[in-house]
Amino acid sequence: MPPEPVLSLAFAIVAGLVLGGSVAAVSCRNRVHAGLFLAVALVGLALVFLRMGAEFLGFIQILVYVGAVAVLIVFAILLTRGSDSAHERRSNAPGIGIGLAVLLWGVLAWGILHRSPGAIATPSPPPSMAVRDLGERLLREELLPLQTVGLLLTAALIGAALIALPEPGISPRPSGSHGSAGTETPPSSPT
Amino acid sequence: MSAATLHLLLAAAMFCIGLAGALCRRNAILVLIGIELMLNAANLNFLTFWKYGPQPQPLDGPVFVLFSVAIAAAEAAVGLALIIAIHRRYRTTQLEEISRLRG
Amino acid sequence: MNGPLHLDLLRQLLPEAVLVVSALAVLLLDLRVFGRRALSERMANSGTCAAVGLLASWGVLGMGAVPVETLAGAFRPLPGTQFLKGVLLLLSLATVVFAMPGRFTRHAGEFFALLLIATAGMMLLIGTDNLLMLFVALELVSLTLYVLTALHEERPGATEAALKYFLFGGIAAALTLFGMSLLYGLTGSVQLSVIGSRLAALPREPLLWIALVMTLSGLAFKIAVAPFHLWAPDVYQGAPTPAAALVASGSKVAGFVLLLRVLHVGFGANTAGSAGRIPWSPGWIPWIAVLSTLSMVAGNLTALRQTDLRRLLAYSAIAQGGYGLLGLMDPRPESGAAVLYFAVTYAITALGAFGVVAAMEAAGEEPTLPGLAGLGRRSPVLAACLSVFVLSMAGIPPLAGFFGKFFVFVRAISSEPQSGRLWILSVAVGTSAVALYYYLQIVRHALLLPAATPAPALRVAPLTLFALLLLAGATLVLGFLPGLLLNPLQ
Amino acid sequence: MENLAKNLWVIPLLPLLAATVGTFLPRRLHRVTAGLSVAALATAAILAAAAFLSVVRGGALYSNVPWFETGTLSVRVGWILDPLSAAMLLMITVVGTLIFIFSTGYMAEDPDSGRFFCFLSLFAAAMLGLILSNSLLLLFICWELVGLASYLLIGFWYSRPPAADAARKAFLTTRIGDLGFLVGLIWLYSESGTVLFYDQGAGCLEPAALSGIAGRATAGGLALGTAISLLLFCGAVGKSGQLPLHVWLPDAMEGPTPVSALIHAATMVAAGVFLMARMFPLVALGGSAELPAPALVVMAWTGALTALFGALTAVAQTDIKRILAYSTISQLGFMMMGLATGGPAVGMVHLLTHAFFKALLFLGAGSVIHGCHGEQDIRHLGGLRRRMPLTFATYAVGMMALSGVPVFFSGFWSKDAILHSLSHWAPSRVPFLLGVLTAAVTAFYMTRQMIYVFAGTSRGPDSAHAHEGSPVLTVPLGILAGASIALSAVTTPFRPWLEHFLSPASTPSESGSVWGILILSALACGAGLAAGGILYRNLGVALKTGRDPLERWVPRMYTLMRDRFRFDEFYRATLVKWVGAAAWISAALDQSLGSVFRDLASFAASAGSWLSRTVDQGVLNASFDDGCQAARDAGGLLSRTHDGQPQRSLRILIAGVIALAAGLLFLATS
Repeated sequence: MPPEPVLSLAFAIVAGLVLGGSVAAVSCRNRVHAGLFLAVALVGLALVFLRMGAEFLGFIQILVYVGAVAVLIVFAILLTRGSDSAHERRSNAPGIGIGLAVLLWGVLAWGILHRSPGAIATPSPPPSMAVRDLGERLLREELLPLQTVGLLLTAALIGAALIALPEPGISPRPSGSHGSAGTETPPSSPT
Repeated sequence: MSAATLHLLLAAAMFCIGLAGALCRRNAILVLIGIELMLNAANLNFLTFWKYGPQPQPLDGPVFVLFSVAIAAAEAAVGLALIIAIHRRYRTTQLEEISRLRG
Repeated sequence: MNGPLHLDLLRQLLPEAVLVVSALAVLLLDLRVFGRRALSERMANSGTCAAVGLLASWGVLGMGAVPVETLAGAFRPLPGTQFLKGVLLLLSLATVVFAMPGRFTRHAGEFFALLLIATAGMMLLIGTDNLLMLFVALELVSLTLYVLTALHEERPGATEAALKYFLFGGIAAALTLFGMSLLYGLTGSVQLSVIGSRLAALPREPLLWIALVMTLSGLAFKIAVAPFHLWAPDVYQGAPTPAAALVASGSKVAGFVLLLRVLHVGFGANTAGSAGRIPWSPGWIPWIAVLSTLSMVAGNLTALRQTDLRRLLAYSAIAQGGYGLLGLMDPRPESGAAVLYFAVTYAITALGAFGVVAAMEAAGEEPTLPGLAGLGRRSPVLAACLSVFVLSMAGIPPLAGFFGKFFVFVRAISSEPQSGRLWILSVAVGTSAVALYYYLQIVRHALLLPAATPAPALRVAPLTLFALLLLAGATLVLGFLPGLLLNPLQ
Repeated sequence: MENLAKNLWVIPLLPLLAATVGTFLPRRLHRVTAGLSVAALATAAILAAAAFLSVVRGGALYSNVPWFETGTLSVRVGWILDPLSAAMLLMITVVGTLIFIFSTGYMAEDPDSGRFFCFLSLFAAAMLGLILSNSLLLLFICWELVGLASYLLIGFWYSRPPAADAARKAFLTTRIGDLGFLVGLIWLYSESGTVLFYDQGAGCLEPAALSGIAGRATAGGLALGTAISLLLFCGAVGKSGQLPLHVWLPDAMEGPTPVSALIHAATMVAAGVFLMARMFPLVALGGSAELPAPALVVMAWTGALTALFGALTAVAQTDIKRILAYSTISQLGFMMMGLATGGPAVGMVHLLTHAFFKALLFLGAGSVIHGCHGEQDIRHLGGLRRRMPLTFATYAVGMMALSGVPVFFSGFWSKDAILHSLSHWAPSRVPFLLGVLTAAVTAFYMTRQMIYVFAGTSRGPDSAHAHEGSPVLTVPLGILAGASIALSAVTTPFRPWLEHFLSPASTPSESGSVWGILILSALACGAGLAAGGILYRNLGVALKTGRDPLERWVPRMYTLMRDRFRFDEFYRATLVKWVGAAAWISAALDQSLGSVFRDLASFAASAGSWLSRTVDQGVLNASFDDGCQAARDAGGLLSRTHDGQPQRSLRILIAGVIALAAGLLFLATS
């Protein structure tokens, strides 16, 4: 089998989609747009999965993430938009955060590039992932995690409902730094 | 540079972009978006190693991804619920305005 | 093949299953049967059900016969795991008892059900050798604890604390997951014991160190050691006190078991002896030492300033986490018992201290240092128990806390690369002198100082008092007979 | 004999039982509690006497039992009955019983005396456990319990704020020393694998373990044995009020007087000396007559300086109990010197004789205070010779024993033995000279105190109506006075039975040198007495001017001594400077740097201030509360990393991760 081209055009496109979507999602000032860009990044990731031959996971990715999580996030953004503007002020001292992230990427990249030779090679038979195998695996070896994840989803559901449902006794209170509730007066920056 | 290296670098980059978002954005929801990106980067790692790994354990990677997707969804649900509750109390989702606890 | 497997699994996981079933039962009962009654009655009823569930689970704990390995290490108890599960159950039981007189939430049934689920999660967490199962259980515990933290309706800080807990936890989870992915990729396995044996054959791979650090960071978050501790004070202060008690006790024990497993099974078991293998421990031991030092210094110094009892306990917990890490610095298997002894005895005292706080809150008192004044007259038992817990945390012999510290100190100093061991012991011992100041401050307020204004005797629920006395008794007895706890842990 | 060793635990158990039962008795039955405590300790005294006799007849014995297992090692505890512990045992139970009896009279009117006797019994139990323990771990546990009991007893009158503060100060200060002890204990355990002293050749004080430790050095080039010994000595410094950590002992006088007599004069404060005597084989490791082990040299110098410092400070105090407290510090220094230069027997003999006469003096002071309705200032006392003749007579015995009046008083002989061994100490003659000077000063300040309290006429309303107490108060005084005299029969250098009993190997000294030192020490005592007598002969006249005669003579020196050599002021000044500098640095960084760096910098600065504080406390703990304040300030800086901003916290977290990862990579690749 001929080795696949290292940097194919297809990979460049999906990688660009992922990275671009991610950067836009975390840097875009409009929150609704940020949520949508997250969806773009996740679709890009699903495409990467598809390219790797993990079709099932790619579809799961689109279904769960794009279909549920991203929608949920956009929904929450819309729900909480009432008081403060959808446009965010400049983020707080971004240099440090970005610097740290770049530093971490540097460390990671250094580690990735300095892997000992031969530690990762293309295996002779390319792995396949039949959904059937996956299912059997889940119901045999991974039975306990599966049940636990069920429990986790139940607990999360109960919990999310408990927290998110409005409580009758509590009226919204303005936070201390605001003169009046719901205005856009920015609090004097404490830093 | 092998395909595996490329994929790993991509995952690392995605992780760090998510991290930068989580560290810089003032809004709780946007921090949550950053966290979601970080979790997804890990998923990409799992698949990369499954595909190009030295000792391919049958399906360990994909199974992990499957679970992590489910968990991330649960986490997002709880997180968003918390954010909505916060919004109800404080009328804001800006992190620096949510600080009554200090000592 | 499926049938026997499932049956086997069920038999081994009977305690956890009982917990989950009783969690659902509590939910249903509260919804259908107790739903209309007064809150106090619902809390009491649901709490009783939860307590029964915990007891039942404890009762069936030994019935799993000899634990056999199944499911790719998803369920592989270490020696002592059964015992630790029992400890976790009892800690949760005390938490339930402390929660019953409280009025912090209308969701009585849900609160106790989640508490039971969290306990089940912790039990699964300490029993597994499989990274996947470990991650799932970790998230199960974390998510339930976030929700429990938010369940205080009168305290405005509760949701805020939960959000911070969540954000920290989320990032920590992402770090852990990423680290695990690298770990899986480089060793080709998701089982810690297999990883451990494969690591021995691997060259020193830089990426592996990164994987180790990232995985450990997530776990360090769980036991709140510096610099991963910054969520803890807010959560301890904002959460409903029983939830904080669970975070401080059960979750901490589980966290230590986890660290022990990852470090000593994954990265350490193959260090001693066996020539030709690559020792991994010299790489992580210095960093455990750094984390430990940071926690001891930061926790103890910041605690000096606190007047809110819950916040003070949080910083003290951070410092204690640092002491616990000392024991991990010795990669030999003996150190496991030392660390676990420390963790369990600390959990008992922390739980007890939170029990006192809960009792004060239930009586309408603010748990602050000045608010403690006069406690000795108003409720001598409460004051005496608090003093026992606090003195044990301070490491005054012969209370259990002294032996906890003693054991981990011995481990810290007696592991192999001897150079530089003494300085960390000196830091540990020095900071524990600083700590004594604020611990004595609590004792002084509780036992010696009179109340600012004459106040009536505190009314404390008898069951709470009983549980507190039991915990204080355990602190004393384990001090005189450390073997009671050490032997099952070895 | 075997049975005796196995059942030694009964002796500490008796007072412990009394304490336990007393806890559960209602408050109004406090007399029952008192009676129980006295009975328990008296019984223990009888058992102790039996044990002592059996040791006199036979040799040492011990028995060990397993306690718990940790790893492959099983930790065992045991009891030991050797001359050292037998003598201490007898002393503590006898002195203790007398003080308990005295207390029943002294505390009769206090409604809380039930609680008092519980604490006292708890103390006695812990102290006896400490003495009898054959395991350093058990000894440490009892050591801490003794400290806890002392804390509770000093703070007994907690309605008085100074008492509560003094209790905390005592506990915390001694704990600082104990931390060194703990490190030493753990180190010794990790090196020798055992905490037992004697265990059929496997104990840590037996030749096998000692030779294992002997040849090894620590990182700094210090011998291992020396390092461990010095750490253990830290504990002794804290407990026995040696110079850096002495500050708590005078303040401890806020407790009831019998407590001062029992704990802060006779027993607990001597525990440090006892510990060093017990560990002597380890401490003396690697030394010879010409070149003593470094740890012994440190001990000798510490003791010498402490002895002189205590005596000089005692000269200018006006509180009757504080004079005795500083005198105790001084005498403990003497014991430490004797132990370091002449071996355990020399130090221990002085410890035993001192216990009797210092308990006598404290009880005498208690009797005075009781008789004068709580008056403790010697300037307001006076003329008590006629009003309290029994107290006067016994107090005079104690005073002469302490001053070292020749021939009849045990203090003379035991102090003489110390001076004797000091005169033969190879490294330096200075401690010997300091010792002689201290002996003279001791005689001087005791004369001063006697004249103030008992001579002349009454100078205050309370002392004018003083009266002798009940026999419960005076009989113990008489017995202790008798013992102070009688002990001289077994401590003279001509018939040093006690010294031989404690250390059979010690060689008899040559009679020629004995006479020289005897005469010298008698002269020193005489000089002190004479100087005191002359200076204070017209005390009544002198006091009309409101100043002490000595103050008029050497005013600046007197002020210095009265202010305890300004330790507190000096260190408060330096401490404040350090902390101020740290705070200034962190404030400057605050303004000039960005958020994460600011957090890290303030963290570093507070760590620095913490370090400076620790160093200060370790070097000289003169102003303890200031130290705590400094630590609190540092904590305040630290808690600023906690301003409720989750993202700043998150950044710290990530910075931590990166630092860890980068550090590991650096380690892995280099």
